[in-house]
Amino acid sequence: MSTATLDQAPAAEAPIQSFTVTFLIRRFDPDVDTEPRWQDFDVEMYATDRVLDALHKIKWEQDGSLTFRRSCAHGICGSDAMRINGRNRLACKTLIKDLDISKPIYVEAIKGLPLEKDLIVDMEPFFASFREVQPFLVANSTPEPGKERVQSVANRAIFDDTTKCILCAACTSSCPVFWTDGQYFGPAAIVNAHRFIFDSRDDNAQTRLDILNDKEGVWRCRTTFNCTEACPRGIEVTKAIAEVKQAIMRGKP
Amino acid sequence: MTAIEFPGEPRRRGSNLEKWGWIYMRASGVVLLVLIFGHLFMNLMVGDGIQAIDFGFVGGKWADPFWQWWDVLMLWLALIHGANGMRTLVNDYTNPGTVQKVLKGALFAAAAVLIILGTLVVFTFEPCPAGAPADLLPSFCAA
Amino acid sequence: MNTQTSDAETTVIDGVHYHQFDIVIVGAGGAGMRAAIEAGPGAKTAVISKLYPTRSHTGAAQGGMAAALANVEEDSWEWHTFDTVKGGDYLVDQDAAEILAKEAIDAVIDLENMGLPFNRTPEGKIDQRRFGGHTRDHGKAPVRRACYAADRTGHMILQTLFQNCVKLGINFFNEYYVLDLVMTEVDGVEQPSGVVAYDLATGELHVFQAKAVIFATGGFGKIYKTTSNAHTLTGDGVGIIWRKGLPLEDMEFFQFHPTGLAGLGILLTEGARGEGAILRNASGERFMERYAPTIKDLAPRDIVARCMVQEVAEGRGAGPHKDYVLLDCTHLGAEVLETKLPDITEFARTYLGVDPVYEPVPVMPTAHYAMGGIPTNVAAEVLRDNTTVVPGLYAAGECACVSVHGSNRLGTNSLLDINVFGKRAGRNAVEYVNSGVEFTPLPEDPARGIRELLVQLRDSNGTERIAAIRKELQDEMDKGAQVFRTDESLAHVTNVIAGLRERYKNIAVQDKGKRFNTDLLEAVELGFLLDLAEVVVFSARNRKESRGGHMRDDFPNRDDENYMQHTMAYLSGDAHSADAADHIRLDWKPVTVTRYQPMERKY
Amino acid sequence: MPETSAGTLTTPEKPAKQKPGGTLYRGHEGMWSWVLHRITGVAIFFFLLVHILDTALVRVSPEAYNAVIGAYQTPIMGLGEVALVGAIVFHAFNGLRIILVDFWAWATRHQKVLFWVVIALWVVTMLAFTPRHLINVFSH
Ligand SMILES: Cc1cc2nc3c(=O)[nH]c(=O)nc-3n(C[C@H](O)[C@H](O)[C@H](O)COP(=O)(O)OP(=O)(O)OC[C@H]3O[C@@H](n4cnc5c(N)ncnc54)[C@H](O)[C@@H]3O)c2cc1C
Ligand code: HEM
Ligand code: SF4
Ligand code: F3S
Ligand code: FES
Repeated sequence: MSTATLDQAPAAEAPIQSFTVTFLIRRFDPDVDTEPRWQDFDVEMYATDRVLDALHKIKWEQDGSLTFRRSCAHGICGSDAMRINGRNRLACKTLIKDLDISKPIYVEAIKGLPLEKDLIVDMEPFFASFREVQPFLVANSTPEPGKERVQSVANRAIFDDTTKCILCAACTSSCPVFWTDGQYFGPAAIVNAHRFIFDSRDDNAQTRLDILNDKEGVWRCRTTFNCTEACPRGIEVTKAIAEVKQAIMRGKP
Repeated sequence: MTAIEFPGEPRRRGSNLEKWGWIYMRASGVVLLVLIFGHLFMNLMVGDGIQAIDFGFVGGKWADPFWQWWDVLMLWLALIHGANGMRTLVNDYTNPGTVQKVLKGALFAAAAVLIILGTLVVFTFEPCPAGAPADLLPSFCAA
Repeated sequence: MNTQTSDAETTVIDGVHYHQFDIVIVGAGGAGMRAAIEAGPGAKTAVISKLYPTRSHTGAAQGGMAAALANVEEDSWEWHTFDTVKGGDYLVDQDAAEILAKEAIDAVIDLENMGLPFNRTPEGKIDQRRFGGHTRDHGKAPVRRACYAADRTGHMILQTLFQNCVKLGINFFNEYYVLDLVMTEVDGVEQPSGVVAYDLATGELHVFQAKAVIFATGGFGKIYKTTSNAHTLTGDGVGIIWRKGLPLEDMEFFQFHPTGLAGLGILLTEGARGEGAILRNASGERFMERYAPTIKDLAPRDIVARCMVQEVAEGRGAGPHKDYVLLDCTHLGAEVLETKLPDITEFARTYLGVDPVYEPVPVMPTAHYAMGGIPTNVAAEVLRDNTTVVPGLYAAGECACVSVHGSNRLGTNSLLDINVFGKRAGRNAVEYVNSGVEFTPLPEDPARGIRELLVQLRDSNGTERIAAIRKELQDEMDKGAQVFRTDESLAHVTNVIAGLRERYKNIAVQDKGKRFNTDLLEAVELGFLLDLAEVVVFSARNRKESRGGHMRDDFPNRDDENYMQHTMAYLSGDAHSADAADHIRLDWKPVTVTRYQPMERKY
Repeated sequence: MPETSAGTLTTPEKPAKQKPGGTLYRGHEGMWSWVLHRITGVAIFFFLLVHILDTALVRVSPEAYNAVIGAYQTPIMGLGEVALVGAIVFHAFNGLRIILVDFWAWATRHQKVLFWVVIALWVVTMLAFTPRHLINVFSH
């Protein structure tokens, strides 16, 4: 079916019907509250709206003090990871039609990072772990001036999956091991180490493997797969972690 | 500044045996699977199962070095495996400090004492202790 | 603590934090970080960004970055220059376009050497794909010039630049909103002495004293409703420059990207058409054959967008309301879609429930890119008029207007622009601060204006909702100043904006807190949006011709005699007066022509 | 995970009670298998401690040992033994699943399937063990 005709047009055919959806949002204002509290909002929504639209509607029409991060609104910038109905997701990639709206929709901040306000957490510990794995190319060879380093299609494919990371922290803050004490490097840092460990142009894999052979490194992963399931970019996080573990055992990528 | 505090503190670093612990859990796990299933099968499934277990049954088994080694191996592997697993839990749920040290110490002590005790029991076991009623002893003691 | 910095010498006076850096870069998108990589090693540099660097909208760019590497077929930077000039409908400054095309090659190689994982050819070289308006030998046929990494090129660029900033230990001040540029007069010349920033986490003000300031704050697509731009692209940087009385160039030229998801505006890269996807109307006709027989669906964006709107206007639109056309990728096959266009395939599935492997995707033009902005020369120095530079002030990226894009940017030329001119801005700033210049003294209490503005906004208890004003602005801009404009529609929008600016004075900010007060910042951002929309519409009304992204129904032809020049808009008089004519003054700036004389633009 | 479910599509009721500490994370097979693995591991460990001590009584005297073992043969303990074996069998099979997941990319991708395989094997094993064991326990 390569030629499109009028009646093949999909999307817009659905009857446009709106629903009242109840959102329960875990609020926290450090200036006033000692403990987070739940607050409910009723919002008129369409099936194709996203949870981010709902948050915007609340902020823009009901309560301007509701605070959350967001930017791109289509799952590419990693600003709005939050716990929606008990699972980490991006608010801008979660459609109302995929949720059960006969019940209230629970929205709360991601877990395991310091809560700052409403849905905002302090991301600094997360980025600190990221920085610690040396997430940048270190190459000893110098390419011909004005020329790219050569890399075969197959070598490029090895680390393709982990280049997709948008550092949203959905994975790390879904990890039960990370929740326990926040010491674990966390899946996102390992994913970004993986991205370079398996890049054929890089010469610093050993250092990164040593870093991740830490007490708080890959060995703390208990393969609970929450990270893989939470990743909005569909990265096979647990698989990447397994590959790093094996590289450490082999002593090379 | 943050009202809900970060559970952690600056990351501790240094050389460690985590890799070996991890490998050990898997290697011992596979062996334990065989040993424990064999153990359970022999003790609970064959014959009258648990009802058949008594001093005589144990004595009968340990008369055979095969079962002696079987059980000793199981003892070592399982205790170390279990204690190491428990250490993981202690690491997860307690913060570095006295409590954590005490718990780990207790785990180590318990495992060490029981390993020594168990090994001694298996190898110094006397299947036909003098003066015991013959009906409690393995059948071969009658001789 | 939201910063990654080693800045210890901070003093606090009256609750305002003072920092000192040689170079302050405002914005951590592609342009800002490319500049930082250049500046960091040579001078004490700080990057201030209202978002975490990796949240910047450069990460949303999909299709590719142009450079005549000739890795897969014959190509040359001259052809690239020509395409850029012609694509921009001859409003391009040709000296700048030449630099862009020449330095493109190094820009791509730099990125590869920094670690960017480009797609590869079977020989292991950087692979290249076709893109709209890029042709071989001056328009003979489409050429494969766009270097790409699947449909995540911008993501990879943003990540790679961020990674290298981490490597270099660049000082970042994240979630700091720059709200003002501080200018001081030295020997009769106004020059930057620093910037004032608002720390979102604490609500405190920070003054960064600097010898050189680089603006890299991105675009302002949020003046429109249907846009591929992020919620945060509110044009703060351009707005700050405007309020300082410095000119803005070519603001009437806004690019509408042909293939936004219908109704949503989320972008489907032109790379899809580069890989062979086809636009069809309701009857399945490949209508671009009629409008651009040589390169069809790969005509430049202004042309394709216009044709799409025309198809719909003439009743050939698809869907129940006949209000969109279809992007047909079904013949590309699942393999190509999954490997070369995975993200957009997912966007269509997630947001429209349409699987591009089996069904054509509903698309309509979406506000995409600001060709205009802060005028700079090829050294990325900001201009205060047609020729005079502001010493120590630089701009690069989408917020700047060099102008390499003229009246219509070619796809893949912006990722190139941010790298080439980001690098130039950084390098030139280092040279400048190391040439013996001293810190320009800060005025007494440089944060005063901003403090007052914030207090006034925070305490405002008016009756107008921020969101309502913004929505009306965006709706009206979509109606009156989009792909097609007329004097009538623009006059109407002008009036609407005047009314909205009046209402803006009576807004309510509900969040009265200090920490993470995004409500307050949305109010500030709306102020910038209103200012910029006004300049866009005002400039558009004044250009009585059709050229590139600016299509006037009432003046359908290009008029080189009168309008082969850049618009320069100045804030003059009371910025708060209702009538735009009272406070906007327009002037012209000649276009630099080197090799290519204007010709009719046919594809 | 809303505890209090609400009424109809259009008028959801407000839940009366809300979780102050945040909702329970709704992980999938991977997370729950880990929870179970952990709980069973701890349970087995503590049993093992006791079990070694009681077995050590063979060094004290046959009477002492038989007295303790007698306790294991009561119906109540018999049920406890079913639970213990259930825990061991789950831990063992899931342990194998974890090892496969660690070392074999196919298993990493199909860990959910493998979890249900573990459950199936567990059911089969328990079906083979439980009746026979309970007959032994109760027939004496
Ligand atoms: C969906 C999409 C797809 C695109 N695809 C392509 C493509 O394939 N090829 C191509 O060449 N171009 C493409 N473009 C265009 C190109 O991506 C952008 O023009 C370019 O990335 C802009 O980069 P920038 O660095 O100027 O701005 P941005 O990346 O937008 O960065 C702006 C930065 O400024 C900061 N900032 C803004 N205001 C303030 C303030 N007040 N205080 C402090 N910091 C501030 C922000 O935090 C951010 O870090 C695309 C654009 C879009 C929207
Ligand atoms: C029967 C064969 C067994 C197998 C195949 C097995 C396998 C495993 C494996 C692979 C792990 C590591 C899990 C991980 O890293 O995520 C583990 C953990 C553990 N095992 Fe076993 N095991 C077995 C028997 C036992 C026994 C007998 C005990 C008790 C003494 C025990 C106690 C534990 C504990 C406490 C843990 C730690 C759990 C955790 O960290 O969550 N296991 N087991
Ligand atoms: S791995 Fe996935 S979930 Fe984790 S930070 Fe990256 S994109 Fe987010
Ligand atoms: S959630 Fe955590 S335990 Fe491992 S598999 Fe993922 S890192
Ligand atoms: S807003 Fe960018 S990922 Fe959701």
